Amino acid sequence: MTATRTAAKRKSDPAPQGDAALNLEMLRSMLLQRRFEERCAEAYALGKIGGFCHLYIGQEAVSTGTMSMLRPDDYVITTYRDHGPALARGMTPRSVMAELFGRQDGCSRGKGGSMHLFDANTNFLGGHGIVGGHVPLATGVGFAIKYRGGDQVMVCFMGESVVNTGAFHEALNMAGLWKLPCVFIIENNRYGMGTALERASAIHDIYERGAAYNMPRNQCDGQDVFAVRQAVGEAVERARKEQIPTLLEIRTYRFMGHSMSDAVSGTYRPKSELEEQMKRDPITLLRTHMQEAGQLTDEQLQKLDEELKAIVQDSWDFAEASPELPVEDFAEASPELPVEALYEDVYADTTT
Amino acid sequence: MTATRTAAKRKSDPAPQGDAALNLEMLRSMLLQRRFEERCAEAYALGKIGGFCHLYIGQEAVSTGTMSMLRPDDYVITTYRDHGPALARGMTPRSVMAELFGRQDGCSRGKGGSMHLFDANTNFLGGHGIVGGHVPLATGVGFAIKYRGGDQVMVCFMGESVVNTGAFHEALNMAGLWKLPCVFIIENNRYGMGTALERASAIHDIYERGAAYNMPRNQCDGQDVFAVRQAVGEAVERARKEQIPTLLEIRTYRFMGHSMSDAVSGTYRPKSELEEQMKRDPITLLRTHMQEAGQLTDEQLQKLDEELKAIVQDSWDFAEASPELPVEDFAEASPELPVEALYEDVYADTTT
Amino acid sequence: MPVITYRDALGAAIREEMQRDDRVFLMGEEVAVYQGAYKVSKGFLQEFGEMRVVDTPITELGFAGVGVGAAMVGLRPVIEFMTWNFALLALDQVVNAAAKMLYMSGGQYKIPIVFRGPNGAALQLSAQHSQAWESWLAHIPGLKVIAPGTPYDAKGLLKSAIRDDNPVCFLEGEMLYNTKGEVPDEEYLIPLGKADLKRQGEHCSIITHGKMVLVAMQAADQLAKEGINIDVVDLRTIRPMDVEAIGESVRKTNRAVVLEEGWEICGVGAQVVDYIQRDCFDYLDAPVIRVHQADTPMPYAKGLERAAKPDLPKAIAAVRKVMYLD
Amino acid sequence: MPVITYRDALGAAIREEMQRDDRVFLMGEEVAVYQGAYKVSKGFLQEFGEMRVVDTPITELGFAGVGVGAAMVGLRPVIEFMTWNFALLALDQVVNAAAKMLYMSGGQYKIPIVFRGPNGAALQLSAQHSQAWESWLAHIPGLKVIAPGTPYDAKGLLKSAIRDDNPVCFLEGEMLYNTKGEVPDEEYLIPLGKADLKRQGEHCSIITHGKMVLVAMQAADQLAKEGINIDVVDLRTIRPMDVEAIGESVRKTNRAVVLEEGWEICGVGAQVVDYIQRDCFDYLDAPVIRVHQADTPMPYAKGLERAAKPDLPKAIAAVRKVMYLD
Ligand SMILES: Cc1ncc(C[n+]2csc(CCOP(=O)(O)OP(=O)(O)O)c2C)c(N)n1
Ligand SMILES: Cc1ncc(C[n+]2csc(CCOP(=O)(O)OP(=O)(O)O)c2C)c(N)n1
Ligand SMILES: [Mg+2]
Ligand SMILES: [Mg+2]
Repeated sequence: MTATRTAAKRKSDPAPQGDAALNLEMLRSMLLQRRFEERCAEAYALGKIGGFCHLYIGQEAVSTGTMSMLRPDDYVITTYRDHGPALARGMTPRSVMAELFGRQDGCSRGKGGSMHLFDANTNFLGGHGIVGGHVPLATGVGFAIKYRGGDQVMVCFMGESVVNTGAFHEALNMAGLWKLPCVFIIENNRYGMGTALERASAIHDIYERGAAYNMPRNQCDGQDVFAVRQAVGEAVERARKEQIPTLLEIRTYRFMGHSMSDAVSGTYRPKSELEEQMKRDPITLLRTHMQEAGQLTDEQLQKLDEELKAIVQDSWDFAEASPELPVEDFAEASPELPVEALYEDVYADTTT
Repeated sequence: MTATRTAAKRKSDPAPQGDAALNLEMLRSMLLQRRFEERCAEAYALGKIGGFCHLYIGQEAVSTGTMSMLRPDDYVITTYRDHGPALARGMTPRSVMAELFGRQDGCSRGKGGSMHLFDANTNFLGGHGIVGGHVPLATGVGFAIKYRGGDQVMVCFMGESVVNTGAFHEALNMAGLWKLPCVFIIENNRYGMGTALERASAIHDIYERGAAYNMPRNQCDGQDVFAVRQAVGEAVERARKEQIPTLLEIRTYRFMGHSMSDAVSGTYRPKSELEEQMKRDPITLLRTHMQEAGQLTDEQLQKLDEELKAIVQDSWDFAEASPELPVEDFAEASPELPVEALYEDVYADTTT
Repeated sequence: MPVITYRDALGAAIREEMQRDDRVFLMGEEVAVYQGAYKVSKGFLQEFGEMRVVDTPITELGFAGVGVGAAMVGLRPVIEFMTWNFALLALDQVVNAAAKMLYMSGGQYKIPIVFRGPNGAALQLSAQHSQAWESWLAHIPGLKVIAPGTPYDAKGLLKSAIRDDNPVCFLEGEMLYNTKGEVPDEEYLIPLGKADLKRQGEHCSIITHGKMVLVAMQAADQLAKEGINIDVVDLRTIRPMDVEAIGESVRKTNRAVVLEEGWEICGVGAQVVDYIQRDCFDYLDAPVIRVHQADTPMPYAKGLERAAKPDLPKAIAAVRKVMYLD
Repeated sequence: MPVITYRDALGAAIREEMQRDDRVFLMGEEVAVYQGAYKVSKGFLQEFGEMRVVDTPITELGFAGVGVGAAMVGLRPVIEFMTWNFALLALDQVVNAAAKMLYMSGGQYKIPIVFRGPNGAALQLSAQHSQAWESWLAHIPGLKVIAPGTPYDAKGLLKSAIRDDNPVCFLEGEMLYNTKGEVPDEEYLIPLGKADLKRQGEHCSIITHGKMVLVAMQAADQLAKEGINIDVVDLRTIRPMDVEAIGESVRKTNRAVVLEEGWEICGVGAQVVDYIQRDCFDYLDAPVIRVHQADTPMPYAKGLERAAKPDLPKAIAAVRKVMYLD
């Protein structure tokens, strides 16, 4: 990042890049996600995490930059690729890791797993597994905010594939029509599983889809956390003050395979592309900026990293110690035997 | 229509407005639809037609103008508001009226009814009842044409409400992405049942949605059959020669209620608006043009009208004489009694 | 007691709940300006304003999801599907979002929402507009499914559904909207999950719900003239089903006919049969007979449609058969 | 006979039919460049080119409809759903377009299409990714529904499905793809609608399909050691169901367990029970018992998931119970 760009930005930035404390906080957030995901990969290999597991490595500036512009009472919703956003939003590594391990102290009691992290404390409305399916939910939350006359903002993350789904279209039309305080953030990491954006969408500057819904739209560099803050800040402001939704395309890249069962590169993207992209690691970019600006010493960095690794280790230990929800041993049991925990949370007791 | 406009058009028109024979053919087509629909209203009131019945009165220039630009081997698909397009495409009034009466000689053997007219002879791929549901079908037909290397064109009519549906979005993205020979025609009659376009779509120049799919797009006056021919002609040419789809918004108006069970005006549109619009009756516009151009005498018009009324009467008589598909009298029957005709057409015999 | 239509009973239920709780709102196609496609919400826009009576674009998937999202953060939406036929487009939101949210979130996000609208066939609306979805919906854990047959039940159940903290699918009937029945002025609630023995008889049980309740009652009337007395068990709630009420009736009559509007294969009737054979195996004097729509898409022509639909003659014939009278 | 995987059996079926008939093409998410999400179409893009092996955007509703449209004008699409979970979004096209077109058009437009993909749960994929849809699909007249449990059946049935002139829903299993079995090199077809008696025994029938066929066979093995001999009826086709095969087996054994992957309420098992009580009323020595997924969304945690799923111990326990051995 050149000095000129930095200077130019500082002027209009909601938070200038010179704010060392903020930068440190963001670095901490991003590095936490990175270290956490690395251990997830390990835990997955060891069979401690099961099912589908989609890592966030490479995209940390998007979650951190976005969350840094939000209030605690704002709402966040995202897809199955949710570990990063969950941590950036302030969910504890313990509750997330325990969820991935399928334990009782997991944020979703071990019932949701990697794709379905939820946390009512931080208004984290979940990871969702059906591509496009959560976008109408976000619109509904925006509707509820407006219904109540609140000034919260709803932030909805999605992969770039989502823009082709009917659910996206129906939801964005309503958000635009009704002027709801939503910020729709496309995390454009170029691929939906093995399909390049260009092979799935008739247009390639996908933020332009916003025009179909009379929605302000923008595009920014998702590896540069300051650019993310800038673009998200504007959108959040517009949503909060004017109740106008925004469609924001943030260009990023995933450094891992689509999920743990997908190769990092291969049939659909060449290794060279991956390597090229990894030169713009969002954490390296921020760190370098801070070091150049004299905001961070090597020592500090090392200390931070060790601290975060310890936090992640603690979350692992915590998760491992957390009990599974009790189930009977079925080898002996009759087919109808009720298993209490299994049947909890299917229906709410109606107490209204 | 002023002389200047006419002259200006003639130059680029695929078929100049001076072609008296063509104009007469179009007038015949449009007036046939009008007279047919008037009798449908009567038959509905008499209980000879049941279910939902959506009349096409006011929109005849769209169907006739469009069909006049197509080849017999092209394909047409539309919504439940399908009597007009079916007749304009060349389906016989007899087969359509018999279908509306639910008889054996109906185009769909009485099984489809008003909303589901089909005719393999004219490649009329049906009236469809789920708003938006037929747009992916049209895209699929476009795909099949390209798959086979043919040069046919797929024309898909839809109401303006359709542009908000997920099905539309998914289908148009694929048509744009894969460059399929489709012409998507929005019959924008301003209302979807009782909902004005402006209360349902975030943008009001809905042909602009085409931009989201990298699709050529246009808008034209749907009460002026020449304008329809012009716009459709360009789109058909583009589809046939270059396999590029088009999104075309044709602005029209329905002179009747949404269906036979809806008042002509009332809660959602004022009588004054209706009256204003009826001044631009597409049939009157064409007739006046022809009369002014000396292409039609009052006498000829009267003769034509009588002839068409007789044709419609004949279709009514034919329909009434056509038997119903045989069913047993169930009052006496046991619940499992098979009723042959009822069970036909559920499955095709597999003879491949 | 005042006699009102099923339509007005539904309207009164929603209105009362909206008056009582400002988190309740109504959303759907044509519910506001047009006053409801079937006029259930007549006058609502005027009374409650456009924030609480919301017209939507034709986007069933989208607005069902909007409802679920609003419910996640504490509102209590009533989502009207113009008919359940179109709800087919929305089922991903009903099944994957509404029904599973509480579970996936480990109990954190409850979804107090009602999805409602007419279900099943009306008259000559042909294949795409004549489908009864109760068996599909009942298949899904996390949903409750209601199908009232009378104005009284419609009002009491709809009020309970709106107060319920779970997603409730509420199936009405276009052909029922104009039917009339006694509905008290005073407020009352009918608990979800309880069947109603609408008529007592010892010779045979008819187990049914929704629109077919009327047919069952007519069949009982007609058969009574021949001295055949029918127990009419109106399930009212399809999920959770009142298995005890079914068992009690069948253990008394030893014979059962299951009457439903929808298709046969994996229909509600199949599940009822399963419950009966499980709970009343030693009590049954004859196999249970089912009456349902013919195994075809719904045809348009009047005669064909009649042949396809379950109706009074078919219900009576089934009772006769299960009683070995034919 | 060569032993191949279920995955390869499916791939071979599609490849052979594409070689045989150039109207057949494969469309879906990740079928081409990525070589198939589960690698069923490995090598297809290279062999058949991008017009016949078509990657789609993530638009299940849209590309299902594209398939139906192409079928209307004479092509024979094979539409792959990455899993049937996502097909929920496409059901309007499957039900309202594919299944009804022939009927609505009075016999004019047949829809020769196959919708296929893995159905039901794999391992720890939790609520939104672990659903078995056969009972929903079987409810719909106009569809055929297939669920093979072995490589041999998978190949023979898929080839028949592709040649069938009707819409066929073909349900595979992620957990089955790596299973192996004998599949001859020579071409063969298995007719749709015919069950297969996979094992003979006189004490009890297990009626099942799809993934649960393996469980039934294991149960039969294990029970045989105790001298309990099981008739395993593999339905293979859910719609139309081979009612005779069920009846024949149950009339012989007088006891039945219905084993399926999906949920209980209005499940396939309910329909099987209905057929049994109708056709074998006087032959049954005990109520039919059903084994199925617990009535909850699928939980993520390993132990909970195991508790929720039907499996070998539950199948064995059900047989013991229906035989009054416990
Ligand atoms: C409706 C639906 N179809 C298919 C899938 C399978 N699937 C899961 S993730 C994915 C790719 C999504 O890509 P994108 O939206 O770009 O997000 P990313 O994974 O890149 O974050 C697909 C096809 C699904 N979950 N839901
Ligand atoms: C998915 C779906 N939702 C709702 C309906 C009910 N419905 C039938 S027509 C219609 C209005 C459609 O308006 P438009 O597309 O403008 O066509 P027009 O009737 O004006 O020709 C509605 C809401 C339906 N048929 N399908
Ligand atoms: Mg992506
Ligand atoms: Mg319209």
